[in-house]
Amino acid sequence: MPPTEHVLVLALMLFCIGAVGVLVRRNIIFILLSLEFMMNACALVFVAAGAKWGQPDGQIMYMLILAIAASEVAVALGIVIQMARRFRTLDVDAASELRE
Amino acid sequence: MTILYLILFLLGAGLVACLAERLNVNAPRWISLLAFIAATIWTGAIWLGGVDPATGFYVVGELSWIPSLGINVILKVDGLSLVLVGLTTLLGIIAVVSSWSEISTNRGFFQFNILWVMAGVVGVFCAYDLFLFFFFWEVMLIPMYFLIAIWGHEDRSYAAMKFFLFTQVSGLLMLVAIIALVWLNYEATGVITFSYDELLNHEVSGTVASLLMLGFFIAFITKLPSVPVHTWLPDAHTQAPTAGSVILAGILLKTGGYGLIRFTVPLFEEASRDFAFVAMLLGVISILYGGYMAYSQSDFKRLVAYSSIAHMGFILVGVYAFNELGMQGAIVTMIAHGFSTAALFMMAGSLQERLHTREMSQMGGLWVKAPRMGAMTMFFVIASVGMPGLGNFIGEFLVLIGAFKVNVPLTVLATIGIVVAAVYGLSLMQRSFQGTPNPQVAAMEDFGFREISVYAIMIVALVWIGVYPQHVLDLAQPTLDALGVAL
Amino acid sequence: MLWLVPALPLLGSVVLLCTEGRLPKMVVAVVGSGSVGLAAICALYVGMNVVGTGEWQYTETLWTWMAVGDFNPSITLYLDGLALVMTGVITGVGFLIHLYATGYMWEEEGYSRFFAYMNLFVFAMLMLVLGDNLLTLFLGWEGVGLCSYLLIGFFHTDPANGYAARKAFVVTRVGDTLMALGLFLLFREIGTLEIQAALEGATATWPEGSGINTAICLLLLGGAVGKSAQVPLQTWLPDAMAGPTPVSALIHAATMVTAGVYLIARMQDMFLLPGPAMHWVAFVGLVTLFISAFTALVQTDIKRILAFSTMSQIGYMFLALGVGAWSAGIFHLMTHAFFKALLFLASGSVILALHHEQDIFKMGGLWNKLKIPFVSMLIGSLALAALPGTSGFFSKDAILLTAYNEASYGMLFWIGAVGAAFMTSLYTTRMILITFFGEVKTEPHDHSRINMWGPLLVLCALSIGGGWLGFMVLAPYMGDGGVAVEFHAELIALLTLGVPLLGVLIGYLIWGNHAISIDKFAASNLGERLRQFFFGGWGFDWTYDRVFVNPFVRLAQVNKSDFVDLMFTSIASLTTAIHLLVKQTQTGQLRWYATNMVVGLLVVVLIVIVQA
Amino acid sequence: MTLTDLWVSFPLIVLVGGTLVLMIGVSIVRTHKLALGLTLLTLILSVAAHDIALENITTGYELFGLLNVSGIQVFFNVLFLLGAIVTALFAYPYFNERMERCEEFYILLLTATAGAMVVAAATHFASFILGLEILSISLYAMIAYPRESHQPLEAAAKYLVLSAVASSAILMGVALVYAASGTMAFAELNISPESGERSYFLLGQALICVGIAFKLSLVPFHMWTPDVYQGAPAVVTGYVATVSKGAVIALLINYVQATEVLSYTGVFYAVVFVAVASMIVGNLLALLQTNLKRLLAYSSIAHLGYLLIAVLVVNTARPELVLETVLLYVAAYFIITLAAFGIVNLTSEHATEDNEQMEAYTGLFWRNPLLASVLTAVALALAGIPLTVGFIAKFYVFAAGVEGTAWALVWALLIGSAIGVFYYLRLIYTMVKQVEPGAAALPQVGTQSVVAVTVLGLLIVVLGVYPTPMIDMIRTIVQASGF
Amino acid sequence: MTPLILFYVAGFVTLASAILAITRTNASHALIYLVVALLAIAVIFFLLGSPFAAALQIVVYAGAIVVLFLFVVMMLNLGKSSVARERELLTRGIWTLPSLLALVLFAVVLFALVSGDHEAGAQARMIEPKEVGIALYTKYVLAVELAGVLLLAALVGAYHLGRRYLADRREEEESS
Repeated sequence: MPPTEHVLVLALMLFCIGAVGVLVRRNIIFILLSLEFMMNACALVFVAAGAKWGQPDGQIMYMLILAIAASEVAVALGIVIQMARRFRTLDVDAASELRE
Repeated sequence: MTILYLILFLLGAGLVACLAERLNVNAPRWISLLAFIAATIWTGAIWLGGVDPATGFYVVGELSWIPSLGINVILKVDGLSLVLVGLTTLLGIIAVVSSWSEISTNRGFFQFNILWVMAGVVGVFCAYDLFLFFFFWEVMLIPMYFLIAIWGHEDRSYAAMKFFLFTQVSGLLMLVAIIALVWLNYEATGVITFSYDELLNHEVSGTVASLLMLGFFIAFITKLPSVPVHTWLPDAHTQAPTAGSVILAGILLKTGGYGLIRFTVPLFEEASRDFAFVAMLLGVISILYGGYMAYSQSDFKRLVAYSSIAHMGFILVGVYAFNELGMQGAIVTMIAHGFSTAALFMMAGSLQERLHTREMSQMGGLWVKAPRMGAMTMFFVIASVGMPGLGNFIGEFLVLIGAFKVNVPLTVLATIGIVVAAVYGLSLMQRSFQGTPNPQVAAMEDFGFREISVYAIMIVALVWIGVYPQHVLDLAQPTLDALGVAL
Repeated sequence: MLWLVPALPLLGSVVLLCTEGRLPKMVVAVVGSGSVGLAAICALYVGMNVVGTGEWQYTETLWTWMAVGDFNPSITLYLDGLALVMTGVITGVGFLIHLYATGYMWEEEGYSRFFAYMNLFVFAMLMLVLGDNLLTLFLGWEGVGLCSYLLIGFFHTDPANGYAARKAFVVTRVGDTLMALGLFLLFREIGTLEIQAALEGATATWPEGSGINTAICLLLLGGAVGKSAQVPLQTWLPDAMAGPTPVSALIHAATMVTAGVYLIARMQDMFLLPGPAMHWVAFVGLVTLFISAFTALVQTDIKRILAFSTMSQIGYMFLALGVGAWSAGIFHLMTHAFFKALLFLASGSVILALHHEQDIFKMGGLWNKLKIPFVSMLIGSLALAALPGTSGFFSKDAILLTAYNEASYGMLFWIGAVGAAFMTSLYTTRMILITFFGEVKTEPHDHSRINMWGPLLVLCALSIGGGWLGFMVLAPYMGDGGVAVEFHAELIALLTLGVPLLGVLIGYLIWGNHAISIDKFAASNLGERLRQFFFGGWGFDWTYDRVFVNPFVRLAQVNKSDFVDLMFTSIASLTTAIHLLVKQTQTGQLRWYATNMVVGLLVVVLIVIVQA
Repeated sequence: MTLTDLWVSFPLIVLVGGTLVLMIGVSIVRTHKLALGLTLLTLILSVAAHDIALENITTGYELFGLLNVSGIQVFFNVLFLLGAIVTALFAYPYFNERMERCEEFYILLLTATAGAMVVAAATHFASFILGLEILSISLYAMIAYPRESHQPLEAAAKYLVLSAVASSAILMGVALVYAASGTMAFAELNISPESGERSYFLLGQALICVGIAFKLSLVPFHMWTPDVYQGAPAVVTGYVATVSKGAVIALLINYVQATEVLSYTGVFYAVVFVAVASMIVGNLLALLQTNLKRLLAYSSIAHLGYLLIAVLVVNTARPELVLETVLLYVAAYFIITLAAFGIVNLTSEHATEDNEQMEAYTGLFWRNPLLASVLTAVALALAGIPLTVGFIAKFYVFAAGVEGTAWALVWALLIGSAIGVFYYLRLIYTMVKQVEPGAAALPQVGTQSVVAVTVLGLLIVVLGVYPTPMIDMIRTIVQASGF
Repeated sequence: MTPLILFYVAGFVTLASAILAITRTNASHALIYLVVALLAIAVIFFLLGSPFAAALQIVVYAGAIVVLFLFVVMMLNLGKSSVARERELLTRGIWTLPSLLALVLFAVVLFALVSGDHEAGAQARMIEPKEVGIALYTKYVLAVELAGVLLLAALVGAYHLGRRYLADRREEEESS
């Protein structure tokens, strides 16, 4: 079994990559995609931790994350569809009417 | 409970006045006037009722409020409170009459605010629970804010804001100090209470006491106001409508002096004594700086406003002289200044109403056109200059003679303030009513019966205090004795 | 009964003030002068009674003014010889001047206001002299200052008058402040402001003299100097001539300006305690006497000449007090009140006749056109110059002799005083000669009525006979055993007699028959400089303007908008600036927000890790 | 599962059951009124069910190790439900005119409230995260509910993305904490100082803090707040500002008490930093704001900073005072905020866009004194001036700060309040200004909303003057919950 | 040793495809990389002794969620223009700050991770699906219920946001 610390490092790298994606991309689809990486990084840690402690809780948390990710994506894509319709673009910078 | 009823009566009258505007536009001012007259009579009745020997107070009222925090409605009236309550109600009448024809919009709400300010002030003067005190302390701000912000002059928004911010922020310091005091008392005794009498028994000492004392002190000198936290006052006074200025100068400033005497000094006696020099110094600086700034002004109201700062400096000096003379002087100054300065603000209001300006460069030689106004102004200028035989003199003299016993150099400086007072006071007179009549000023209506009678009240009051101040002194004496700090 | 004396003028004043402008002038005149007249009668009556008892002291407590702890001054009236003399002068001369003023002011606006102020003044002055304690005295003291202010600025539409009035008030207030400090000190040390008690206390406490006693005396002297227009607070008096002439006569010649003399005389027990206080009084008097005599010599305005002469004469009184000639000082005060009032009123008549022309060089040849004023003026001048036989002679003589006998600086005082006496007769002669003789420059119109020349005549009589009156009647009852003049040295006596005569003679030679010409000297550079220096009152005004007034005014202009407020406005500006700055962060851009979140996350994580 | 379990979870069951009923009902008859009725019925029943729940708990009741229900939770739950009721009432007139389909909104409202209740009662990360997500997901949809307009969509997109980042942070934090300690139940979370995993335990806590700070819109995780407040429909904004925040606060106080996480200096200072920054920056941001919704957003940032003071002194002040403060503050904040957004809402009922610019309220005092009075009470309450419940709340915070000797925080509170007074007064001043001739008329307002707003306004004042009933109630609750 | 090597390989694949995914300009390509990354993570799950999680990862994540993405991408018909636009937007400069930030963050976190000495996972073991299932329906039964509510909320939300209303149709007709 891979050492937990190594998994954690991997997960954190993944998390950071996801974060970079969120910070850099302007296309909302890509942002959501990056968010999936971040979520997955969390999932990875949970599973690794569960394995480390020999508990099923880690995997259960993983399943919950699954549910969360699915719901988020569902609603998010709903919003994406509406945005594409109203703003005629997926560029989030285009949607910055709300500002000082 | 009488005093609570008095407060509720004023609050209720405010609501009625506000609503009555729908029936008749003139109804509010009559309601307000009658309410104040009734309140004055009421106060008089309390006075005549005499001290209840059992309690040592004229009136005592207690009511459970927030028992779980040791907060109760405790209202007591002793001599000092009574004098100030009397001043409040009397100036209420004067404020209403002075704004009789000035206010043309939203008269109901205007009277509402006046009555509510006064109710708050009465509460401040009678509260014997620190929480209640703070409550009233803040409550009186809001209607005052409205008075300035709605019916004020051109720069009212700025002035009202400044007024509110200064008082509010300094008030928060006091709130922290109050809570800390209560907390210390709780740690020592295990009882949470905001009761003034009980907290009085709790001796705080050391740095903590000094810090807490400062919390109160800053709040009170901001209200007083003293240099360097005085700058709200010229703006607020200048921009406020006449009634607002009258109330501000006449009563609201006095809450600061009252607070010093009632709270800061007795609660933190030791710390206050250590601090006395600084406080007196601030007072002296206020006297001189206020006078100097007053002379610099070209706006009638602003000049009077700065003169208020100078006068209030005497209160600070008197209170921190830590002797009977100084304290009594401070109290008499509060009362006398209430009348003299209120009158000058009313004069400014009358001039503004007639000339639509407060700039003295636009005035000059007005005596020729309105001799009665001139004579009245002369009288009150003279009073505020500190002419013996009029109230202000008694106060200032007592303060100085008391302070002299304590600190000679500061008293000498404060006494110089009297000369400065002459400089700006007479310059005010010269620039507005004397000198070559300004050709731009067309005919000006002189005072009528209504105005004269109001001024007459104040003249009588000032002469009375000046010639026989014993009524005020006797009323305040037991308070000072009870505080036990003035000796 | 005594309370009626001040109460009557007060009543008159209140009545006149409250009915301002609504009473007919005749009624106003009656009320205005009548109240003072009645007060004079009352004073006479009370005085007789007091003298009759032989006690020479009479106290009447009205009420306790205020009582705070051990500070409980009462409103008490106290009458003794000194007070009686003063009361007599105030009510008597005051009445005459009021009477004169009913005519003089007839044509002026604010007739009623004028008498209201005048009555108020009489009231205040009476409180000053009758007050049993220093606080009551101070009440009167400030009150007369106020009335002086009001009356100097009576013609208030002219800004110059207003300026003069304010100057008078403020300058005297400087003195008042010193006096107030003296009271504070006295109260702190002795514990009372009752005059008699304080004097007893002081003599009991400091029989050996003390710095504090000297300090109190000097502070009181400061008050006296201000009120009595002595160096260095003398600058207001000449300007005070802006007021109507009866005012100048009453306030700035006869009564108020002598309040300082009264104060020092009243507190003489303290001044007499060992210490330099007395010398200070004498020196102040001497310096003033000298300076103003020179100044009077070059003035062109008739009232200003009289004003400087008043200062000079009060200087004499101070000198008298300073050398211990209490009675002589008060005696001179009284006679001065007579002749100076006379001079002012007479000059007032002249001025009125010349349509408010006050420059003596625009007058001339009036002696046969304005006879009563001329005669009055002449008599007054004689008394002023202290020519033998006039009242001024007796009083001044007494002063000079006492000065000569003074132990330490006697000779100096005497020489100064005699020199000034010479100057006095010189400028008096100049004034008379230029005003009433020579060619006619302005045509006079005499409007005088009986109410104007009547008082003049009475004052003429007093100016001549007053000396005898004082000498014979009052002197025995004065505190220090009277004005018993002993002619110590014949030469001294002769000089004292002769110097005024010399002055008149030289004056005549210069301005009468022009035997001595001073034109050349006057035209020279030095002469012109000197003239200007003297004319400007030895540069006191000039100096004060530069040292006190101008800097203050300039300072006031600099800081009109209160630099303290900058502290708060800059806090406000700073807050606003920060607001505008942080507001910029709300760009509406999602990526920017996310970046900030990550930065925040980094900060939080760092804090946690570093602190862990 | 015991019967007691059932009774204790009854309010939640009622709520979720009601949601299902509503869904089925809506699928049969699509009537706005019916949806509203069912929603209100559900919410009221759920409130009533708390009575049953309360009977079955003494100091607190553990549900499956995931939720803990005590008096405090009941208090919060009732607050959420009342908030939801008010929101539903305001939503009806608001959406009725401008939306084609309004019924889904109520379903989302109910699920969101259920989520809030779960969050407030969570004693385990699993329930915490789930509750939070139920709440957030519902909110995304609620914010974007008027999907035809640009602003709500933009707001929802921003909220969604940023909230998802925050959720990820929380998840990562929880995962790390779990990896370090092997448990996810709050009560068991602990790590010995010597443990090698301590560093990433703390790292996890830091991440959780960041996530919570985001949900509470604390500086520097606040940036979404004004945009979302502004973009979302006023009804939803009110809901976001109250229920969603209230839930997280309940969780937070629960969390810090159960885990003593603030006894780790690093975490403590991190939270102090966040609190101070929120108080100062929040107020500074609001200073010259002219958009009322944005203003309230900034003000909420500051207010949550104030509230954090009470949380931060959890280890130095008496626990009952801390709890009292938090409960009272949240209750006060609910009333005030709902009233504020209620007014924005009801003046916007018949407008196409939300009536959110401050200019629109110029002269409100003369045009509609009642509404103006309520809005004045709101502004004063937010500023913490006596006569309003806001003062009582601020008083408590001061008391907690002083008792906990957290002087730096008290100073920050003072400075923040001072800045705050400025803009609240500006709002009041706008209302008392004279109306310029030719200014746009104020939109008509419906009566039932006015009644609701007036009741809230009265509550602000009455509880401000006589707070004893509320204080006593809260004290009883706190004491009953074992403090 | 083999599992460890496998782990590193899978880890490398994950990171590489993640980086590729977030740098793509074409959404469909990015999604494919996402799938690759998810599958690699599934491998790691398996290596961590969590076969159930690995299976779910493939079935639900890669199978369902990514497909949902793909549907939307296709529905929105993000064509060549969008790719070009993306390329335009993704300048080098835009990457610097976020990458730097992420690096710092990573460094800090890494420091935190390695600063303590870690006990070896004594209790580490494989967790059977059965065990997970039992825990799910005993201890976490409430969580399952709540997940249901969560999905319900998502369902309603997505329904409301995604569906076409009358107004939309009218609008579309007008524009076409």
